Amino acid sequence: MIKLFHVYKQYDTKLVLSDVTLLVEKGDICCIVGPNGAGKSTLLKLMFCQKKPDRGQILINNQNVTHMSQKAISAVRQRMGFVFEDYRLMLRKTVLQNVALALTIAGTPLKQGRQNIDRVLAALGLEHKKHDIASTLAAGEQQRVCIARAVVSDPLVLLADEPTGILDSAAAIEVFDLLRGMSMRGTTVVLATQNQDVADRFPQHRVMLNHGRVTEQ
Amino acid sequence: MIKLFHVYKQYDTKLVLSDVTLLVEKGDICCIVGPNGAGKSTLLKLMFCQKKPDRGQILINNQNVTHMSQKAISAVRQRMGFVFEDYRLMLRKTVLQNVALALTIAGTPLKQGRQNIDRVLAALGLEHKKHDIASTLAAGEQQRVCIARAVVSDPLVLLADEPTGILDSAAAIEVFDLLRGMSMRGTTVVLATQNQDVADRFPQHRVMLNHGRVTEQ
Amino acid sequence: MKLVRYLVYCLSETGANVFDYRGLSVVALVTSALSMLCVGLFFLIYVNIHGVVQSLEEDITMNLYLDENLSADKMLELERVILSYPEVGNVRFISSRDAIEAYLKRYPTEKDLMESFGNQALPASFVVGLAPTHRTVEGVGSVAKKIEGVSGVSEIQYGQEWIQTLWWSTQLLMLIGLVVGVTLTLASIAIVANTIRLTLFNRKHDIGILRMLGATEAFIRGPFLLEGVTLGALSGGGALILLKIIFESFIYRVGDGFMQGHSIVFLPPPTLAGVVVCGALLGFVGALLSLKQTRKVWA
Amino acid sequence: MKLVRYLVYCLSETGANVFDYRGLSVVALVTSALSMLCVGLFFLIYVNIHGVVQSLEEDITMNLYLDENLSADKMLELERVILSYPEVGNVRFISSRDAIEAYLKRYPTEKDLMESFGNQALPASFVVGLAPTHRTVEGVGSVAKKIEGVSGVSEIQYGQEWIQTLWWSTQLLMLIGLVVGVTLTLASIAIVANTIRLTLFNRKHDIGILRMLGATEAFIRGPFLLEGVTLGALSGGGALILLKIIFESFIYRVGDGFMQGHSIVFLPPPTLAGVVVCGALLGFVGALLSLKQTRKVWA
Ligand SMILES: Nc1ncnc2c1ncn2[C@@H]1O[C@H](COP(=O)(O)OP(=O)(O)OP(=O)(O)O)[C@@H](O)[C@H]1O
Ligand SMILES: Nc1ncnc2c1ncn2[C@@H]1O[C@H](COP(=O)(O)OP(=O)(O)OP(=O)(O)O)[C@@H](O)[C@H]1O
Ligand SMILES: [Mg+2]
Ligand SMILES: [Mg+2]
Repeated sequence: MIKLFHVYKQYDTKLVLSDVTLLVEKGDICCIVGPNGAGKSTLLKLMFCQKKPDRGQILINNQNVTHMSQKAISAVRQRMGFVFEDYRLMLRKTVLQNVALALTIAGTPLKQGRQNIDRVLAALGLEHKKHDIASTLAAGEQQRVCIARAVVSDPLVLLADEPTGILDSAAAIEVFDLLRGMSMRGTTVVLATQNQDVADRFPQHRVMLNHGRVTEQ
Repeated sequence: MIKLFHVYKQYDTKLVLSDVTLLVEKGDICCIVGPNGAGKSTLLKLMFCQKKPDRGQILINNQNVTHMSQKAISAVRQRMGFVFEDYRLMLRKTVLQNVALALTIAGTPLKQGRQNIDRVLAALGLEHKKHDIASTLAAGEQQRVCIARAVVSDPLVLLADEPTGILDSAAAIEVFDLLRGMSMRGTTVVLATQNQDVADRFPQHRVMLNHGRVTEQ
Repeated sequence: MKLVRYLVYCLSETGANVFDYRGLSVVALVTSALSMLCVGLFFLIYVNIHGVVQSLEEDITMNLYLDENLSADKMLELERVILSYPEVGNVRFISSRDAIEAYLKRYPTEKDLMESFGNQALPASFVVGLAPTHRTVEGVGSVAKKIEGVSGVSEIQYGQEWIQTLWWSTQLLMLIGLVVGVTLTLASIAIVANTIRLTLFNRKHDIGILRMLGATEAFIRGPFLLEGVTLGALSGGGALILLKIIFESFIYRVGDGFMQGHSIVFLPPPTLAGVVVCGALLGFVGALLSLKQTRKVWA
Repeated sequence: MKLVRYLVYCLSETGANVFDYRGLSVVALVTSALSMLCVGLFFLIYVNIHGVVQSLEEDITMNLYLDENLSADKMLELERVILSYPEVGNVRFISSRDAIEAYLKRYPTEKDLMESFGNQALPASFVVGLAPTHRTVEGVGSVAKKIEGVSGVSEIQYGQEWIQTLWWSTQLLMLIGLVVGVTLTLASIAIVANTIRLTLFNRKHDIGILRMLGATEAFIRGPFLLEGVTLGALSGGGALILLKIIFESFIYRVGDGFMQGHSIVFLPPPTLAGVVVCGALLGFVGALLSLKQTRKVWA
């Protein structure tokens, strides 16, 4: 469950987010829509404790993450999944190693972990790429591995920033199905996109962001 | 003008491109469409002399680039523009520095260079970001800077791999207009995308790629 | 269970780091092994010279030449006084006649000369052996100072000159050893730190991902610390092997002449283990130093 | 015009590299300046001792003691023979009587002894001065060998011992200097190379972009070479400043005793410039070494 209260974020003189208040219930899928530069990624980074808000409070699963030690942030992140534009794959490692790393860090038991990996890779059509080195994958395949890594540890919260921008329609549908399945199992999902078609697929909870302001909820 | 004759590319046992023959006339816009992993990026990398084909010949502006020295490749690249998934911006530099670098390397005279920069940044809606550090830009803005850098030196050939995947519709239209303008001025454009909507905008010359084979031309 | 998995992760990461930058790793290994070799060489020389010095120190005795015409009573009393010092182990009396006899045994041709001087040609003396705890260069000096004031003693001889030389030589050796040791130890640390920093810079992107996945600082640093420890320990081991080779083929033959019958020894086994452990420790410190910046740069 | 733009690019890139990794750059500067300082110190000592040796060499003369009872004719002929050697500059005759007078002037108490030996107490001799080109330790040795065989000469004296000592000392000094110099020069190169390699690793991504934009190898390498040259030259300059400080505050005072009135000099100006140029060259080589891998890794 994610709550934002009157959150502001500013760089130098530029106000990137202004007075954002948002509530995403557990198991909800929240779709943040807005053009380039609207502040979607910044918003997701605040939820991920990667940046600190200048004003306002952020609660993740009833924990106030606004002022947290690095160590506590690590613990929070272990229960979250992310698909961001930067922080992509470790290119020297195989798909399996990349995905398994999330489980190692989250401390998921090995047996359950193996099952999860197989299930997730199958759902994203990556079984046959399991032992390929990440750098040899096509861009869309890499993106799917990122998604696999984010969901494999059954996180409480999933943050996905433009997860389907470079995926073909078949792959995008697989991803959407995966996200819906996760939300059904209780994961809180926040999705950011500039694409109206994508947003239209998640009509339950849609947030329009423009110039750092929530214009419609 | 770009010509490919019976080009094959293989990694280990995996055939990524097989028997691709293609002709793109000067000033033409060729749109390569195919799902993830079809081999679009590989095809563009071959044209950019970043990879060598296993069989077949590639001609760029009547130069056979199949077996070229590193130095000759550099010279060819100075007359080409590229928008690739990797090789993005120098994140420590400003937008202006990133774009101007292409001109410095291509050896474009300073005066003409400055005009080009202003024109291109304006066309892509980036004037006000001119002196921002690249790492502080939103993802879509970074992508547009990549496009600006690719077109600023008025290249003979422009290779764009999924240039609008993360751009909002307004920005995408700006980019398409820019590409059309360039082709009108004689630049040969090759565009790769998985998105049918994008492909539909360039119906003149469309190449369907699937599992490394050209299925429709 | 979790720990085992983490250890496996550390090992595989370290392996990958060392393998990916094997050229760099080999250069680091060789250079820091060479610096450690220099330290080891110095240590070896020190250990051996120290052994000789110790055995020489055990032979240190002091000759107290007595005033001429000292009465037997006085001599006995003097002997008692000297024996009462805790630094003194034993005292042997050599009468004037004994001294002359010993002298003539050595230089038989000077019989006439000796006879012309009569019985008092050489003074009587005490040969003072030191207590085991005071058989050092400093010990003999302090005892000599105490006895100097005692009446009846005309002169004290204990080879001041060579003892002083010995003393200064060992001091100098220790000083040089210390300076060389500290310098090259720092060099080793710097070499390892630099190597780790290079792999670290190359893993910048990966470290960012780790942090986003919720890895703690300790988790992230583990493989790099392990790499430092491994490099350090291997350097230490390499240095020892080189040292042994040099010892067998070179020092062992050359040194025997200098050592006055005292046999040359290699470093004792605990020291060998100590060198490897120290190497590991140096590597650890080097890695820590280079890791100081991770938090700052990729927070 | 294009070149100017490229130079501006190189300068700004180098500035950015040095600034972004200023900690690293400072460490590299200090350590390689210190190594160069050691080399410079050695060079300074060498230059000064060489000066003393040269002035001592200029005083080298050779005494040829003649056979007793050599006739005046023979002596004249001998003088002519000796003067004909190209190595010989001048010859002065000292008769037996002159020699005795000189001796008595120095040791007046030995007059009786001298007189008991008569006029032939000391042999007549030639004092041979060497030609300017042969006033060296080697020169005097070779002349001595030539004259040895000439009949009428009974003995040659030219202070073999101290000349040999001098010779070996300078040779030893040169050898040590060479070893120290080569080692520390290599160390400086390694330090600079490592620093550049670090910035290089950090610019991996940027280098990839440059190559895609059609930049040639030379274009890409320029800033890194400039960085190497700058670091090297600054290290050289720093070493010189340190050297001057040490010279003024330390050597200049201490050394005077040893130098037998010969005044101590600092390195001559051309050498100073040479050190900076050499530093730049070392940096260049270091940069080249670290750049060797660019092509391989990021083709
Ligand atoms: N570190 C920063 N310093 C200064 N400005 C920043 C920084 N990060 C982001 N910005 C600015 O904040 C604005 C919003 O950025 P953000 O990345 O959140 O946009 P976005 O909605 O994700 O856009 P996109 O769809 O292109 O990814 C942009 O204009 C960007 O220039
Ligand atoms: N260096 C490589 N080694 C092995 N396989 C590779 C390598 N590069 C690409 N491939 C394989 O070639 C296939 C095509 O890759 P390519 O990047 O050309 O696809 P694409 O059409 O660009 O896909 P996308 O739309 O996802 O970018 C992929 O299956 C990929 O795994
Ligand atoms: Mg974004
Ligand atoms: Mg692609």
